[in-house]
Amino acid sequence: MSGIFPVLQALNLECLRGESLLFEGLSFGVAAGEILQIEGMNGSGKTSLLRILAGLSLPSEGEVLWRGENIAERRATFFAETAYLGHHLGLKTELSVAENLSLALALKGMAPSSGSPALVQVGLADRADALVRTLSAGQRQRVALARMLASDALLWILDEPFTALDASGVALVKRLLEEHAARGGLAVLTSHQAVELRSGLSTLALA
Amino acid sequence: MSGIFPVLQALNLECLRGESLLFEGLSFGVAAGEILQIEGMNGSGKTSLLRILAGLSLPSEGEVLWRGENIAERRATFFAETAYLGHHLGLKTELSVAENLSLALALKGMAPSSGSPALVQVGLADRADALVRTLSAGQRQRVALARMLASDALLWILDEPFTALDASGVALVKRLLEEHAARGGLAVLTSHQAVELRSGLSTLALA
Amino acid sequence: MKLLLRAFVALLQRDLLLAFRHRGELVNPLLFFMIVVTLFPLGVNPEEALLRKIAPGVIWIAALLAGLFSLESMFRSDFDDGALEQIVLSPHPLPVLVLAKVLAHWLVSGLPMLLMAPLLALFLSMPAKAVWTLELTLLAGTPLLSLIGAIGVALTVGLRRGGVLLTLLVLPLYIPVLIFATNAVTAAGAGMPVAGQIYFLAALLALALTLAPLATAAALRISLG
Amino acid sequence: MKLLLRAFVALLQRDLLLAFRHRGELVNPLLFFMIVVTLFPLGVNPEEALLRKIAPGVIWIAALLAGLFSLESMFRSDFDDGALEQIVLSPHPLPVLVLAKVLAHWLVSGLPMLLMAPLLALFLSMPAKAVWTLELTLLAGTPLLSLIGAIGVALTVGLRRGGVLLTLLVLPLYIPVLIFATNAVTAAGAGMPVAGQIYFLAALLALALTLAPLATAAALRISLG
Amino acid sequence: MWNAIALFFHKLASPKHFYRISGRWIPWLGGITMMLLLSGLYLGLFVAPPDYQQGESYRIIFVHVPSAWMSLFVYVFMAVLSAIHLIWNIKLAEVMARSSAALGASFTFLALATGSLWGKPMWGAWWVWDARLTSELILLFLYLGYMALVSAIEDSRAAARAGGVLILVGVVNVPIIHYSVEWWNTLHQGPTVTKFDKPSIHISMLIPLMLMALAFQCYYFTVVLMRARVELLDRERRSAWVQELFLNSRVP
Ligand code: HEM
Ligand SMILES: Nc1ncnc2c1ncn2[C@@H]1O[C@H](COP(=O)(O)OP(=O)(O)OP(=O)(O)O)[C@@H](O)[C@H]1O
Ligand SMILES: Nc1ncnc2c1ncn2[C@@H]1O[C@H](COP(=O)(O)OP(=O)(O)OP(=O)(O)O)[C@@H](O)[C@H]1O
Ligand SMILES: [Mg+2]
Ligand SMILES: [Mg+2]
Repeated sequence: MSGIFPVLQALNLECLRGESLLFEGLSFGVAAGEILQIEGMNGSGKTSLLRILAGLSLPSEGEVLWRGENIAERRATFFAETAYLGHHLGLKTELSVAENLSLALALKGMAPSSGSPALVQVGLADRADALVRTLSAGQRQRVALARMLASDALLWILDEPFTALDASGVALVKRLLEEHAARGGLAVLTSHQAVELRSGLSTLALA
Repeated sequence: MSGIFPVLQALNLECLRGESLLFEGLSFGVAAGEILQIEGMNGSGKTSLLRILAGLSLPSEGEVLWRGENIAERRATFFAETAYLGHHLGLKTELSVAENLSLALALKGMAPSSGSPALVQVGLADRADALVRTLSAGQRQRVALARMLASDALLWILDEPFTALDASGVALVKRLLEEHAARGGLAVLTSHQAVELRSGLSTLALA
Repeated sequence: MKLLLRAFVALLQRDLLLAFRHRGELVNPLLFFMIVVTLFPLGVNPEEALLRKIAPGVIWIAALLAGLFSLESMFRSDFDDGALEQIVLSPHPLPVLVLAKVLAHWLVSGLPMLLMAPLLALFLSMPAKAVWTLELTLLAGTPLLSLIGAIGVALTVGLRRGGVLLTLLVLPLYIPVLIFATNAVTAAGAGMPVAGQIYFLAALLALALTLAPLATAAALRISLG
Repeated sequence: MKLLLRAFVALLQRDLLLAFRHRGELVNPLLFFMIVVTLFPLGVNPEEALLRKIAPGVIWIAALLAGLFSLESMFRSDFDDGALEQIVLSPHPLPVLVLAKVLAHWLVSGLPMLLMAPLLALFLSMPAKAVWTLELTLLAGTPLLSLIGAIGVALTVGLRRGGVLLTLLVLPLYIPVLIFATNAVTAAGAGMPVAGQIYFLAALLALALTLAPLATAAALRISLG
Repeated sequence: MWNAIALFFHKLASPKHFYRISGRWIPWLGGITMMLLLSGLYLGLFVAPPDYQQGESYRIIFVHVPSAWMSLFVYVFMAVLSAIHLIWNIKLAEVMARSSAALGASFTFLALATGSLWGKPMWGAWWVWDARLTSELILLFLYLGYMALVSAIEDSRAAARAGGVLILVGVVNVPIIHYSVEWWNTLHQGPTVTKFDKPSIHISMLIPLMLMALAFQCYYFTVVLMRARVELLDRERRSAWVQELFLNSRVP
């Protein structure tokens, strides 16, 4: 994997929400091994940008390229390599942690067994059979992180991944990001907390 | 108001969630001018405790006293003096910011006009007529804070009030807490971020 | 007292406003009512004599189902977004606040059906003298549906997908209303006196007006707890 | 291909599991169906001759409404908790995944009604030879309801309180199914041939099986966007 | 005297005592049930003469009527228990109410099933839309609704209180349902047994009927106590007395 050429590219993005123009002419690239933090005040358009990058919504102008190809045209390849963790975690509260993970893996086209190492990593190995409904806010966030880890994605898109996490959880996410970058992975994230990583972090400020 | 005798008292609280006992024999008091931060890892029972203190759920044992009387028996007086800000903000997304505030005030039995100074304080004065649906996560959190301010409550119960707020928002909440304590108000809050206040902060750790 | 009245009005206003904002919501229980009624001539043989015979039942069952369909909106979205917590934490007596929400539900679902029913009755060739009775039964009956329904929603709102369970809880309680109302309309069509049934419905309404808000308030506290 | 099959099965399994976990959910569309059918003898005059006449229409309208009532659960909760985003972000073709969810909906709502219908037909004193035709029309018709309904839910799921709007969108599409099915059952009761209507329903089903998942998938992407 | 009764109930309401006392009652209740059932069946099936109109088929009355009576009794009893639970917060009342639901539903179902079996020879149809039948069917739905609601709520305290509210709302409705339906259409047998002045039923049929009714009543109390004991053990599994109970008993 080349660390120089951007794998993910945003070209001239514009986002209109209702009456207001959140951003326009926004272009940037994320290369392998790079972690991009989107910064900005409340309401500056970070969530809107991440949803566009993830292929969930379309920009009013511009396009997003993955390995040089428009993601709206190559959905299957792009989605197979991407993990999105948004404000809504997407866990079924009536299923157990393990069931949630194995479904997510099947949807990503992977073997069903690879969930448990990820659970160990986020510190929930002993809750694998608990229903998600019975977990606290921070524990759910950890399950969503485990899903992202297990999906083996190259690109992580994380909207405020530190939400609801205690100190050990915050440290965990930082370590995971560092390891991901070291393996040549990409990540785009937002956070209002300072993200201090040893390497690979770049930032982009929205007006 | 006496700053020595606790206005809010928890006596011998026990909380059972499903199979697990989150805490038992928990007793503490909060006096006027005191800010109590509940600390604990993810899943230690902070949210459960706050809901009990707010009178939303019943403890499996024990009782909560407000000015020496059980809150379950004196709901009207207790609710009139309390503001709760939980994980779900309780804003109607299809109503404007101002409409949300004026409803909240009417429910608390107050004059409908006192909402706008609070909006100025949280920095949303210019969005008063925007539908809450069109606000970002942090802006919504600010609206909920404004509601709490406008309700003129003596006791604030805040579950992770810093969620989704940018740096200026976090500073704002800290300042509001300091002013509230200085006026003789009480607050119980949870937060995974360090809350550094100039005075009046005490902490309680859940196992 | 004045403060309580203000809270009542504010909540009522809010629910009506929400119904207007979702333009769909305002018109749809009504449209649903109309669609169900029109399903019958399609699903059953459209002979006039037969239609006339089943008309009271069909109109009332449609009203009942339309009310039921829109019941969940009374508390569900408030539960999901935490607004219900804020209402329960109000110092005002919860049964009164509940009554405001029930009234809003009736104004949005029951009242429009009341206004629309004569037209549909005509459509099913119901005799004119029965139409008046139909209106009277709807006037007493639809608020009853909202009041009883509120208890059911309050009990099931904490359960995800409580919708179908709600039906199970509420429909058996709706049956007396249905029986009395359709009986009165049929009797009126045959030229028989109907005062007895109407008084009975009115008495039920009075009973429900006093008891249902209490039960609903209790159920809401349980659902949140 | 094998991976796609695995995703299909996993999603199907998940939805059935969710239906089982909410013990209520599994049994309730069925109970709803039963309750609606029992409303008719209550609301309409319970004479046997009359009941027999309206039975096919009543049973089919009840099936239609029961299906409709449970439709929203197909995507609504997945939308609310973000699970739908994760499904849409799967590299597998979305229409196939949609089909798994529709199948689950049918297994939970349509199939039990199919099994229950003969009993209810007996209740309404439907002639025995019509019951077979009723079963055939339900076999072809209820999957149609699920498939068509899925498009409607997908379109309205982004709108809060889309429930009643959904009805409005979906019912008109249900009407042809209703007309053909009840026509066939009535004809069978009168001893007339019904092959034509059944073939038509089967053809509609084949059409819906190929087109509805595509439309639903497109609608889901729009709702999320 | 009143104090003694109050004390007795107070003691009984404590789970530990209830568990102990009911454990002693159950064998006796069970024995009485068996005796009543056997004698009732014998008198009803072999001694009572065939009916001059209905022949042998009337004998279904010995199951039908007791189960129909029980279906009503259990619902009202559940309502009383729920009221006790909600007003005085006595947990045991709620445990009993919850244990009764399935039994009440079974009695209702039995009344419906035997009634429709009987209806076929009598009215020529398994089911007619008659007042009694309809209100019994609605009663079944009320039971099922209660059971569905209680099992859908995870937290057992919340489930208990919600179920209590529902049962009380339902019981307000039961007479209303009864009269509305009655008044709307009647075909079913009028009061035959419950006309006190002059029962229009022969004494040789009345006695087995009464025996069967008592047997059903005792059966209900036997089973509900058994179910309540199990439920109670489950609820109280963390309490000292249950722990002690299982430590002291010799587990094979
Ligand atoms: C599915 C059909 C039926 C149902 C649901 C049903 C239901 C009931 C109910 C609920 C009662 C108790 C009424 C009360 O005590 O208030 C009852 C009593 C009785 N039923 Fe039925 N019944 C059915 C069919 C029949 C038939 C076919 C007969 C015979 C002709 C019959 C004969 C009786 C008699 C003699 C009583 C005792 C009446 C009294 O003295 O209280 N039932 N039934
Ligand atoms: N549906 C909508 N209609 C109109 N405006 C919208 C809509 N959704 C969002 N907005 C506006 O877009 C802006 C950006 O929203 P977005 O959620 O992307 O912000 P954000 O940067 O993620 O903020 P936060 O830090 O608070 O999460 C906000 O000012 C909001 O008012
Ligand atoms: N309905 C439930 N059934 C069973 N267990 C539950 C239920 N709700 C919560 N729990 C358990 O209770 C514990 C405490 O939950 P709570 O939400 O109070 O934690 P918290 O301290 O707020 O955690 P966080 O910091 O992650 O928000 C968790 O371990 C959770 O597993
Ligand atoms: Mg955001
Ligand atoms: Mg929490």
